[in-house]
Amino acid sequence: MSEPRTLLAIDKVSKNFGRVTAVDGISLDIRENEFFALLGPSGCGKTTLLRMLAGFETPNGGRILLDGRDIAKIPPNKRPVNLMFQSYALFPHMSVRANVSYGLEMERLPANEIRSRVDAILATTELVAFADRKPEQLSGGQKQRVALARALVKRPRLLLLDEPLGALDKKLRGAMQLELKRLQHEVGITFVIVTHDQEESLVMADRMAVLRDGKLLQCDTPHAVYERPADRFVADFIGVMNFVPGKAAADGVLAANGARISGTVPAILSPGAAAVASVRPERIRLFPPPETANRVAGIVEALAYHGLDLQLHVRTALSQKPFLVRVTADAADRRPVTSGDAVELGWDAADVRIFAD
Amino acid sequence: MSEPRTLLAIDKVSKNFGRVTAVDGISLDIRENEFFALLGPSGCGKTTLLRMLAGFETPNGGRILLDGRDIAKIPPNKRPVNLMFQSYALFPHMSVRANVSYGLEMERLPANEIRSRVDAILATTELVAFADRKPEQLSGGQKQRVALARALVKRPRLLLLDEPLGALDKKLRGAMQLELKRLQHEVGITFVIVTHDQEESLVMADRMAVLRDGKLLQCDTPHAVYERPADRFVADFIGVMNFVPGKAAADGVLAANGARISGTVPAILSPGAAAVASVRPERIRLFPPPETANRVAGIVEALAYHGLDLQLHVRTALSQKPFLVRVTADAADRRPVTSGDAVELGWDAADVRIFAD
Amino acid sequence: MTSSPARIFGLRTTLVLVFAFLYIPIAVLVALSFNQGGLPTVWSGFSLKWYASLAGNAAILSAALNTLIVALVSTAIATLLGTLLAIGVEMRRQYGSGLEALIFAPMIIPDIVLAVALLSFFSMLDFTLGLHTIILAHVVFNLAFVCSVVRARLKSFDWSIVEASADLGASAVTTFRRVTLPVILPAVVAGALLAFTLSVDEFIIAFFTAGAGRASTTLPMQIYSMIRFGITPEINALATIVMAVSITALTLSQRLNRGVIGQ
Amino acid sequence: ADLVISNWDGYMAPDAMAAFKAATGVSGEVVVHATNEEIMGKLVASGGKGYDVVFVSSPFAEVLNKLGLIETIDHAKVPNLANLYPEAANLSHDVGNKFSVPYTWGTTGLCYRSDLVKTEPASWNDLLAPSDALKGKTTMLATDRWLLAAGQLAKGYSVNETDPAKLAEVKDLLISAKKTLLAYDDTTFYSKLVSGEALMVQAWDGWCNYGIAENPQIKYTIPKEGSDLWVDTMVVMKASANKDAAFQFINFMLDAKNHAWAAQNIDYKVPNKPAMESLPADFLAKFPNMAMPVAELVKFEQLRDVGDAQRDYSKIVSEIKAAQ
Amino acid sequence: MAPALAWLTALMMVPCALVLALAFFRRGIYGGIEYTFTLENFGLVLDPLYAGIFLNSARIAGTATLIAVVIGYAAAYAIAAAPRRWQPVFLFFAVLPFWSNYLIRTYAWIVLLNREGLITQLLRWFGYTGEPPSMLYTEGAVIAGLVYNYLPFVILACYAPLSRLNPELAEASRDLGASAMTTFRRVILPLTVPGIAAGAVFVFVLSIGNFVTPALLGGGRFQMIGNLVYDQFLTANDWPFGAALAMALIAIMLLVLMAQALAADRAAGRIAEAKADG
Ligand SMILES: Nc1ncnc2c1ncn2[C@@H]1O[C@H](COP(=O)(O)OP(=O)(O)OP(=O)(O)O)[C@@H](O)[C@H]1O
Ligand SMILES: Nc1ncnc2c1ncn2[C@@H]1O[C@H](COP(=O)(O)OP(=O)(O)OP(=O)(O)O)[C@@H](O)[C@H]1O
Ligand SMILES: NCCCCNCCCN
Ligand SMILES: [Mg+2]
Ligand SMILES: [Mg+2]
Repeated sequence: MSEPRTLLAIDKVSKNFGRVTAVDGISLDIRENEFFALLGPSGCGKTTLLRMLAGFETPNGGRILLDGRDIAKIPPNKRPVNLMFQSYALFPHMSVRANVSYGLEMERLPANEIRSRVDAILATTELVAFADRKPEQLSGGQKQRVALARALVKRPRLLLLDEPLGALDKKLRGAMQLELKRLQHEVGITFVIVTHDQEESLVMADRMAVLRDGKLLQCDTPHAVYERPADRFVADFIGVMNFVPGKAAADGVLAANGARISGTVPAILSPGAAAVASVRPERIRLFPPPETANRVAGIVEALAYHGLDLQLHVRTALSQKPFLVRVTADAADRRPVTSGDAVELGWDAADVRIFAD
Repeated sequence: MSEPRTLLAIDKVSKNFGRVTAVDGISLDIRENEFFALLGPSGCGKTTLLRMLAGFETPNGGRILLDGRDIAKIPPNKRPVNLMFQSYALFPHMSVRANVSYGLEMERLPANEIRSRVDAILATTELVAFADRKPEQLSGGQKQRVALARALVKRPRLLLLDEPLGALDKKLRGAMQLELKRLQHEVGITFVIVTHDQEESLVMADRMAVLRDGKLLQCDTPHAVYERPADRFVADFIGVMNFVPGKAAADGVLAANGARISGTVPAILSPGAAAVASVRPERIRLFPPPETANRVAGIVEALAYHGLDLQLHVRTALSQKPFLVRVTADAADRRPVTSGDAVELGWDAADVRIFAD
Repeated sequence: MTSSPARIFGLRTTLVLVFAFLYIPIAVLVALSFNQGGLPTVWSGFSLKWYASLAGNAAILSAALNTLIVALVSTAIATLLGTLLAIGVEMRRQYGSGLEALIFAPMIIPDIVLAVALLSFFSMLDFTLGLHTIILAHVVFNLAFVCSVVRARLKSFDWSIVEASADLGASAVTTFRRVTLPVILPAVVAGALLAFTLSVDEFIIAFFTAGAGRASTTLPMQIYSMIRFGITPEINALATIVMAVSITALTLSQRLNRGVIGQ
Repeated sequence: ADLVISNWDGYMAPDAMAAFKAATGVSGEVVVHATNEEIMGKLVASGGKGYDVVFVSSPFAEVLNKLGLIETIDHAKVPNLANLYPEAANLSHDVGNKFSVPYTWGTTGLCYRSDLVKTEPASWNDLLAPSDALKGKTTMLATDRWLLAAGQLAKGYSVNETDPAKLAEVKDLLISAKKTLLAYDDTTFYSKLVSGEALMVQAWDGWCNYGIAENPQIKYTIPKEGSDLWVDTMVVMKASANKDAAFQFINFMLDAKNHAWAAQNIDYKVPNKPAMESLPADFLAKFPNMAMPVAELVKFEQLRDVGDAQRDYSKIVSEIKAAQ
Repeated sequence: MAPALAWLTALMMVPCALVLALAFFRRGIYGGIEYTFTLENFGLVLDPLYAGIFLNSARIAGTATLIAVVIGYAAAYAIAAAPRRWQPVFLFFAVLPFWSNYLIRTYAWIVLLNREGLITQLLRWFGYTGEPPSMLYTEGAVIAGLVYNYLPFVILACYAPLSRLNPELAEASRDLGASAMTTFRRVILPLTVPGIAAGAVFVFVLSIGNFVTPALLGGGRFQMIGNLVYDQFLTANDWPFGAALAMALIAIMLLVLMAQALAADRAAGRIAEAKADG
């Protein structure tokens, strides 16, 4: 595989609305033909960032380079970039078909090519039956699909999707995800997608960025972000995590309430500083083997089957919140526990990360 | 537990927009103080149904009874029902606080009660910092929370939520789900919620209804719907399902491509009719014990770890699409398989349901 | 959307040119108020005498006051009724063409027909004429104009906020007052300005529906009656004062109440 | 109730009502109308309720009378009728002042800039077919009857002609005249003369005087084919509730001093012998047409209601206005 | 809604029906009404003369409408793009000149345009010596006067829908590759058609009924159809014919307006876009 080329370089970009700083000095590279997911809590600046890439907001600082060229001066309609708006922004006076073909008409493509491309995308998005309706006659999910179709049909070099599938049911969403991946590979579109569906981003994205309060916290592959979150916030935000509060002790050790938890320390912590150790529920074993680095005794408070897994709430002396533990049903079968049982939990040092609190 | 009382009886209600039938003779009871989820593919009539309950659409047929009384004549502002709109419908000229307090002002509550209730719900929905902003100054998820807060703060008897959490990230969504459950139990609100998030409905709802093309397909507890779907569509729509096409044979048996699959037949099938047998991925065992009722040989096409589980695609002679099989990692550990391996799959007759195709 | 400098320049130029077009004749009108001679179109030297004679012209001043009363009251009524009508019509939308015609008619019925019709009608009913009958008549056409402007706005109105208001327990009146009206206020204000402007300048209908007496003589009636024997720059002086007063009032209200209608 | 008088604005002495009140103890108010047509329409539509005395031109008085809207003049209550010239009591539209009392009268002729027009105009044709120097610098009255009158007089026809063939000739003449015309104007023609925009206009004599007052080079002449005799009158409404006071008012206006004072204020001739004879010399010198002998004046034909021919008249005017 | 309709019915429908019904009677010899049923008035209406006047005045009013709509829309657009706080101020200044009197405003135009007027003086001041341009008493002057007097109404009407146009729609259009011009033509313009239509109706109906401007700026050489009706009622005292003309006029205009309203409605759809208000 050749060295990935940078399509879009976001260089210390900031944006504020009056006193509100929506995007705060973000630097980020989007590579050619990748599927890039933007994640972060509501209001963290995702939409604002996409709007700057598309050309609808002027950054207060920083540069955006496309193919190495600063695009500050390029108006939105000249950028090889398309944005699907979070609020859809469908043209209310145009039919579904007219909405979708609009972008192709702007490229002055021949009528029959427009027709066939529009027909194809309407079929993909299951909108054929609604082609002649006006947006006001559509349901929420149908509108979202029109917005998606309108953006996809253009096949731009860079497609920015702001929560494209949020209003769709699981089946349709799955089909649309496949379609997006197909477009990525067959047509060679680069995607930047905002999604609140973590599974979606973990499954689909080649890389992802986590934002908070307008700042970039981490940018890496989904696997890396999940397994090696950069800080406490990311650890908490992506997936489910148990935290043990304490103080930073010697290198790689957290002094918790009467216990010492060893793990990896991604960022330097001065000894004595407030810190937390984190471990994923599925990394915790019930009745761990004796060689396990970290262990603690606890009482099962509640348990529930989630599909194949058994999920336990185990109260320990280490934290106020009970530990969340996910064990496979098979493991549970081997040594059944029920509510009120005393158990022992354990996890490896390799599965622990210690962050500033 | 006393016999649940019916709060709202929906009786053969239909609605069409011109030639489009959005809701088609739905009958449904919503019980006092339950958490009821409406599911169905995009455009199936969920929003339309809620809008009729709230009083914004007049049914073309059927009745809606609240506490046994027909509410056709009661205008929306007199119904003890609130709707959170899928499109939010925030008042653009009012601040967040004004939007949220509006409904309480309509009840002519004392100013200090309004203030404290609004403050509380703003805190819950993490909107305190935005109280003085106008909707246009909010992000998508912030708007959705304002809409939610505005509906929740009224504490009506019946609260209709049309995709209330779709634009929120997982953390916030979890917190909001807890809040909704708390309101259900502490304040005694009855909820009808539209959601595309299956996990959300499976976890939160006391009962759920699945709609399709304006018709009610099934209404039952989440567990029952998952385990005993009423028809092929529901089986496919909720969760993941493997289907084996064939013909209905003797009672409880499907004649598939060279195999006979036995299972439960929820609706009468005339022998020879096209039918499918369905089985969930997690009910399929690799290398099943010999007494297993249904079994088939196949080749592993792909496999992927999903958290604790291993997900396999296994091609068999029974269906065109490969079987999806989810086994626990532990099970897999015990007898590892890799792509290209020949395997045997098996499942119990109790886990199979046979539907008309 | 971000505004390019070119776009801003274009917008500003447009405003400057349009306002120049609107105000050049007004500059002439104001200049003529200081005209020595009495001819309406010939300049013959500077003088303040028309302001002095205006101050002593009770007829013109009382006509001006009557005009203001008619315009204000008819605008208020027409704005209210016209706005409600627009909302009613746009909410239903499946109105018949009869209703549509009824709403368009006041705009296209020739003034003289409406004037003669109303006067005949009032006399038939033995209705006493006066300022109130002018107001009744002005509301007829003003209502149609206001309704048109507000309807133009309502075509792009998001009705779901009206539903949301009802859903939150607001009565129709409260919804109108607290939700619909504030949101369409710019259009309502535009409609009211239009109605006021029409009413201030309306002659024929006012003339026919006015009572016989000074008490219901409006300024256009007064001014048109001067045609035959010379419209003097007193009227220009009056117009100048009206504009000066309006601008002062606007400036003050802007100071007091920064941009109420602009939210 | 107070007496209500409707008049054109400025068509009386400004102090007339105050003087009337002082003289008689009756108070009244003057309301204004813009044109004969409008006040007519209003009186017809409302039956004239609310008005006591109305000032209208004679053909309109004639129609109001025929429609039964105005009261017979009670000569006993208007002794000053005696001040009228005998000719003014014998006007064709109302012989014997049965329903109308003449207030002003005069002619319609040519008003021109003597300093800029080479030869003094002598004929209506000088207006209708002007010399090259005057082309595009003439105006005609826009009011239908007076507009047609110019053509009728030029052709030597009656100003009340109803013969369709003759009217057609008049129409053609006027359509051809339209090409050389600056404008039809019955409101600002005199200021056009003052500014020099127009050099010769069809004008009512009194209104020409307004121009003369601004520029003495402006002169008035009656073409050789003649003029009409226009008369503005006072009538009493049948619906009036104050008829006695109304007659009293008319009587007051006809008082020689008052009528003379009116003439000096409005620059129009009044049909009041003692009043005219009392006008100061400088006033007469300034406005030569004021001195026109009555005998000459009354030779001219008055505009009369033409009955059903009115339809033809108004159609002709429409055709002229529509002609390119 | 009901009070407005009641108002219109009582004070417009009923009285106007009474007067318009006169079209079916005969003019009395002295201008009164002779109550014998006849259709002759409608026969007269069909005279090509009146059709010609109608067409000509419709052409003049139409031209004025077109110009006023172009200028007024541009002005409304610029006002709607100005900071929110300034918008009411601009609107106010757009109508303020029209709180003076129509007649004296028209005189002001005469002062500017007449052969010896300000514009000529200005030209001379710049050294122009030729014949002064003939600007007054032309169709152009009439149109200019109509545009001038009714421009504010277009501005007000167009401002109404422009004031809260959802900016994201224009953004979406730009995003899809449309130039500013195309965005305007295909998105902004269609969405503001209701305002344009309302403004156009205002200018057209007010122009076609206007008589001061054709009389003063047109030198009486042009006649609007409204004026013809006026003349029948007042000058000719021919109410039946006036009523017949009025009915014809009203019918034609209603047809045009309702067709236009329908078209505009179809063009704009119902723009229930949440963001337009949010
Ligand atoms: N005004 C309308 N005119 C015509 N059809 C309409 C109208 N409103 C809704 N529909 C149609 O009615 C059906 C039901 O719409 P509804 O909004 O109830 O769907 P929904 O279940 O809420 O879907 P979603 O999950 O996408 O929001 C859809 O097919 C929709 O296209
Ligand atoms: N016009 C504005 N004026 C003031 N603040 C604004 C404006 N637009 C956005 N913001 C603020 O900027 C921040 C970033 O907004 P943005 O829309 O980018 O968030 P987001 O990450 O897309 O959130 P969401 O997931 O909820 O859509 C938010 O706090 C928002 O309130
Ligand atoms: N058709 C009735 C319209 C009335 C408006 N007249 C206003 C005249 C303003 N000069
Ligand atoms: Mg967003
Ligand atoms: Mg919906």
